[in-house]
Amino acid sequence: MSIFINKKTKLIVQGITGRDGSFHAEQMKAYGTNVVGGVTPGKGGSKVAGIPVFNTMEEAVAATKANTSVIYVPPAFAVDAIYEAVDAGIKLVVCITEGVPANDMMKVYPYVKRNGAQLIGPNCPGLISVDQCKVGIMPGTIVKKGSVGVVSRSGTLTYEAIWALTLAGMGQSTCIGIGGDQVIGTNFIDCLEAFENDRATKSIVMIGEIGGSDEEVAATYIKKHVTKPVVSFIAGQTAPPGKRMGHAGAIISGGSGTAEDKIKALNKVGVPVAGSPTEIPVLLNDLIVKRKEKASNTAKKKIEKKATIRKKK
Amino acid sequence: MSIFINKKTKLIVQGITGRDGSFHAEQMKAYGTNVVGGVTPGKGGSKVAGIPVFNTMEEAVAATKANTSVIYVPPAFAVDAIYEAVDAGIKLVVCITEGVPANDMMKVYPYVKRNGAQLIGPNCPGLISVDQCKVGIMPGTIVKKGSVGVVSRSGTLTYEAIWALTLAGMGQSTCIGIGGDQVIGTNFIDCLEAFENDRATKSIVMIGEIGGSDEEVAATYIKKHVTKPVVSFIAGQTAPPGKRMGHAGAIISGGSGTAEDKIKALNKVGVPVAGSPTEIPVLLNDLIVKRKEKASNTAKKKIEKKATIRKKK
Amino acid sequence: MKIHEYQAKQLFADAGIPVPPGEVATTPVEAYEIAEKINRPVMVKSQVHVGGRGKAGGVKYAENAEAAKVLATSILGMDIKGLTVKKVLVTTAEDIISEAYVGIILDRVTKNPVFMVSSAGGIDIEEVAAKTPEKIFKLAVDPELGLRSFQARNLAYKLYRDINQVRATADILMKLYDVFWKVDASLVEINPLITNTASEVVAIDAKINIDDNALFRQKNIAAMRDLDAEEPSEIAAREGDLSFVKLDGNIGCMVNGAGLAMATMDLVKRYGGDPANFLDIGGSSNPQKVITALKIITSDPNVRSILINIFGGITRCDDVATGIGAALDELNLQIPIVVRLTGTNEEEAAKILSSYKLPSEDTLDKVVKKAIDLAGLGK
Amino acid sequence: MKIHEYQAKQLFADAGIPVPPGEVATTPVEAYEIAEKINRPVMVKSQVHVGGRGKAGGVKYAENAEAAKVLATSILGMDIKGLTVKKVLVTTAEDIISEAYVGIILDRVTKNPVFMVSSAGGIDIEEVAAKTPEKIFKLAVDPELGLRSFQARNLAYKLYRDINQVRATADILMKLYDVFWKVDASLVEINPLITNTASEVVAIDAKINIDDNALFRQKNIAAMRDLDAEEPSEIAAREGDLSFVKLDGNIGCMVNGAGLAMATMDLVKRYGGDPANFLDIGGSSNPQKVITALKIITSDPNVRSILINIFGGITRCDDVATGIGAALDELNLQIPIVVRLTGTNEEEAAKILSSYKLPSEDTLDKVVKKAIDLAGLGK
Repeated sequence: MSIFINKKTKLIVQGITGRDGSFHAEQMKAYGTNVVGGVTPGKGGSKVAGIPVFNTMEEAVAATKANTSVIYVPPAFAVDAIYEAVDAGIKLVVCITEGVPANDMMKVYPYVKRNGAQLIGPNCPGLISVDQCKVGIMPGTIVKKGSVGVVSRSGTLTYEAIWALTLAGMGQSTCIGIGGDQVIGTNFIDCLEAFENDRATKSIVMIGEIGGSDEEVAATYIKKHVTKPVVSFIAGQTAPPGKRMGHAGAIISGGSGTAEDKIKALNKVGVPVAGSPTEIPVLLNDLIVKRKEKASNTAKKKIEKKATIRKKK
Repeated sequence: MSIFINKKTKLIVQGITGRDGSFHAEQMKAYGTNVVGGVTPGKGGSKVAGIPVFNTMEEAVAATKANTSVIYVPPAFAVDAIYEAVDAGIKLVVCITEGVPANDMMKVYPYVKRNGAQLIGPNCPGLISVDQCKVGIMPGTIVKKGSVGVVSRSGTLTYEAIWALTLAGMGQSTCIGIGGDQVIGTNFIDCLEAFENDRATKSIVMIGEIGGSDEEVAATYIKKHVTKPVVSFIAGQTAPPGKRMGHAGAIISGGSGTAEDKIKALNKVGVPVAGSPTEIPVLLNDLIVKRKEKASNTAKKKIEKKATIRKKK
Repeated sequence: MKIHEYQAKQLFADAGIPVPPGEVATTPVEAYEIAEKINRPVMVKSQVHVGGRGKAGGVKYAENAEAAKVLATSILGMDIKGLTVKKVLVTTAEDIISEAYVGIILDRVTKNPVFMVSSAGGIDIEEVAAKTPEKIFKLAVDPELGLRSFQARNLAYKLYRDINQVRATADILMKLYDVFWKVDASLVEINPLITNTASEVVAIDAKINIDDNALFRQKNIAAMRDLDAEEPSEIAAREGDLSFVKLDGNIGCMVNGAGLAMATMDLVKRYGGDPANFLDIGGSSNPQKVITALKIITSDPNVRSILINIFGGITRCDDVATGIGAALDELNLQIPIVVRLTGTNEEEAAKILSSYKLPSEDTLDKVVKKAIDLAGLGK
Repeated sequence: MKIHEYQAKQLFADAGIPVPPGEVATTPVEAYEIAEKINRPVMVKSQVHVGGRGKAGGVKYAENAEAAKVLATSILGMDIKGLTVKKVLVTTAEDIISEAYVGIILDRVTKNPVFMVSSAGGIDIEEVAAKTPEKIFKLAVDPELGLRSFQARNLAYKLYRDINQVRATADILMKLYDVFWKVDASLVEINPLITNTASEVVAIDAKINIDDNALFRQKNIAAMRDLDAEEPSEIAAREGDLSFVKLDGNIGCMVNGAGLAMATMDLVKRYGGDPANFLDIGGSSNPQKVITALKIITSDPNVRSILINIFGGITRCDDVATGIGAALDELNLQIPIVVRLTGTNEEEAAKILSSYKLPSEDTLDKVVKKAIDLAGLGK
């Protein structure tokens, strides 16, 4: 079990003949992903790492029955690639491309939704369902099969967190990077919901950063809908207001979007926030142990209660 | 009973302070329509024929709980008026305005649909549910309460047909003009379906003209879904190809949209087509009588069959 | 409204769609000069609002300027399907490798702009549709979303496999779609879109029909109207805000409403007459319009009787009657008139017209028959 | 990217939004000349990328050209929140009757452009939002549909009742929305939008922020960048395709990935240091970028140690190591460096760097602590 991608994923790589596209197509294939095709207009009929290349998504999907695509095309063409994928019937589109104009994303988002598709990214590292399928650019070497679901707005910071978990012996179900842009297709809530419903996921790590209010919204959601233990980390406590910290979305503007606000909101709903990525597995383990104790205490109390009732009888 | 409008209709007149708007607001009110308000930006707070005027549809609908609007604004502003009505929550919008660009209509149509509203027109005379409600510009004097549903792409030709029915003693349930433009909100099929489902309507008159394929499509629909007697009239048998006969939609182009084709299609599905408007009541009466005879014959045969069976017993 | 090929090509060129260089000429000397300037073999193409110009001999190849002049001499003044050629487009002759068709029509059924592309270009698309429909690819564009680059590319791949030609064609399709909206077209068409020996993709013909309803905001396009190419009576009618189409018959018709006007014409034919025109005076009852309408009708020497059929609703019969009276006073008409004025204020109308002693009838069928009688065509 | 008021006003004027006439001056004499040309009382407005210019004394009223010159002398060179004023806008002073706020922001939650309008203009909108939120009206625009005229009119009615002012404002809102899309803005703002004694509606201030991601297709806007208003180190970083923000601390940071870079800075602070910068070298492992990055970091005299933290994924540690080596060879750095190169090709990286004998650590926490030690800040 896992979320969004698994052994049934049939992947098309959009922009497969480019520098990044060809490299990662091969990497994904090596990881075990079922990469059924690639698309680059004008390169139809050729092959990349043994993967057939098509001119259009229409042709590619017709020939391969793919259900997922990953986009490595330059920012000026990435949005059109999303439209093309959705139009061709793809239900999960993962856009790795960095530097996509936010206004274009505003326009394409309702189109994706209207057509019952899901978009992850843009400007994201993609996702891995451990030992099943990898879509994107995350290094397959740092993950380890297990039950922690990891969701993050960041790339390498996510690797750091995953690596810390792996070193601590805490394997992962699915690790997903949702991207650092202002307008993204899949947000924390979508992932939290999926992890909550995924039987293979027993606990969740959520890695946020400054900018926007996604972490605050996620905190409210966790309080209402998430029963599994959640631990968080928020990057950007030292970031000055009004300055974009690399990611288009990582900016404190008008006094909102600060790390302090986010940490406060998360703590309030019982989500511990780590001070360093290495603390994540520690906090998560503590939380799991605490929950278990609580559960077993509740169970004990129930038994005792029953015993008491019996005695009374 | 009736279709689309009735005693529960609460109407707002968009463009109520204009020449046509004010005249017809009064006419509609005189007919008995519940005209609850009018809209003209800048004229909010005034009255026309005792009807309160608002600056915006938002205000008008909030104040009056209207469910229907009729548009008399000039062509350059008519489409915006449709957007405004639908945005304000109006569920039936009747656009009388003539000369609305077709490309604007293409854009607004999906908006109307998406918001669960219905548009009649543009470039249409509106509709009358006899003795209940009149929306638009049809003369209230020529209709007579009865059971014939009338639907037409034309204006005065419709009056001619209604008048012929009235003179022949055949009253009407609802008379509706759907408009003569290329892109219209409500087509024959929508009206045929509504008439078929309307208990007050016992028979239907459908008045078409050259251009497009709405009559052919309607014929197919009638064959499948309409049980009530239908009689038709098609204008434009003498129209030359390539020339727009007044209505933007009344044009034979590329050999399609001819009256001959339409008449053939209708005759094929058992819809008699009158040679003159005055023939309409005659043909309709014949058809009704024929249907009755057939029905009574069928009934007789059933009785005879039963009798035979009894005898055999 | 139709515009000429050379005008459509100008709009294409403005939008960045590649068209061969060329100019329009109204005299053989001008044609010579343009061909000389181009300094390559040219096509001399008649500019008339009708299809099938090539078959009718209105499009010819000229090796040089002298030949262009000779051809222009024969084509200018030529009659093509009833229209006189008054202008020719003199344009570079392309070496054609392949011919495709691309067009966008306003589709009434889907209520979308629909692309049609076919690798069977150069011939009438309706012929292709009839004989080899599998050669036409269609794409309905969501008018709210617009045409996306990938859609244009997908369409282009239906025509070509070479990526450069695909890119060039996709670019042309995007621009064609922009033109469709920019000029409020109901049809834009390139037939044929060719590839030449240099592997370029070029629009060597161009057709654009404009939605008349949008002309109020398309001043530049409205100014392209070629009055030379139209019936003077239709021009006069448009100026008088009347909806008018000239026909070949002899019963002049004046009606309120387009549908009723057509129905009236149909009845004229049915009862043995032949309508001289379609004329809808519209919903207003301005007496001046009635005068203008009668002037236009009587300017046609074929007209032998005039049928006035008014079903008063918004139109007030008394207003129309006033207009008729004024026209009779002013025009000294020799042609017999029969009127039917029914509906709003019909009594007042009858009173106004009583002094003129015009024949009048009270039903549509009767008034039509009477008009035929008056024209001396009665059985 | 931020642009100045005078640049935003030019974009507004190009779109047809009424702004008072004015020009930008870099010297008091220029200010004098502009004011003289305007020949009416003027405002002299400092052009710096920061809010609250008025409160800081950077916006002044001048009765005449002479006064404008005097004011320009005092404002030019003034320091506003750490920024030096190098330009002033000299513009007609309007007689203000009322002040409103109108703006469009890219809303991350609804993923729509959202209009905000308020009749409480002239002050910071965040202040209005905090104190009197009921005075702000919001409208999320469907980005596929665009802003419809009626929506603009409805918004305008939230500000004015006079139909002429409503129409003028609706027109401004439509144009503002066009500007938002045309320049790929993430924010456009008029604060205040005023009415003057002639009952006209005029934009007397203008603010536009542009989406950096769209600058590749906004050449005209990109050219508006005021290099004078930026840190030289940030300019150099941008030219080197690095994501860099200068800070006030003393530990130079070089990291791959924005999130990890922030997390590294946070840890520096947590363990008692103070980051001198945010620097993300991105996903590529071009050694040249590493050299540029180290040059930029070491150009800051406050930097006392350099922390290099690389988590190799796409980024290959050996490439980064090569870059570090080249930089050490080339730059003759006196500042201590500590590296952590983990992930892809970390062994090869270690080999490359072995001859340089750089301190190195294998975890994030350790490398941060070491950097603080090296800076002499360790406990």
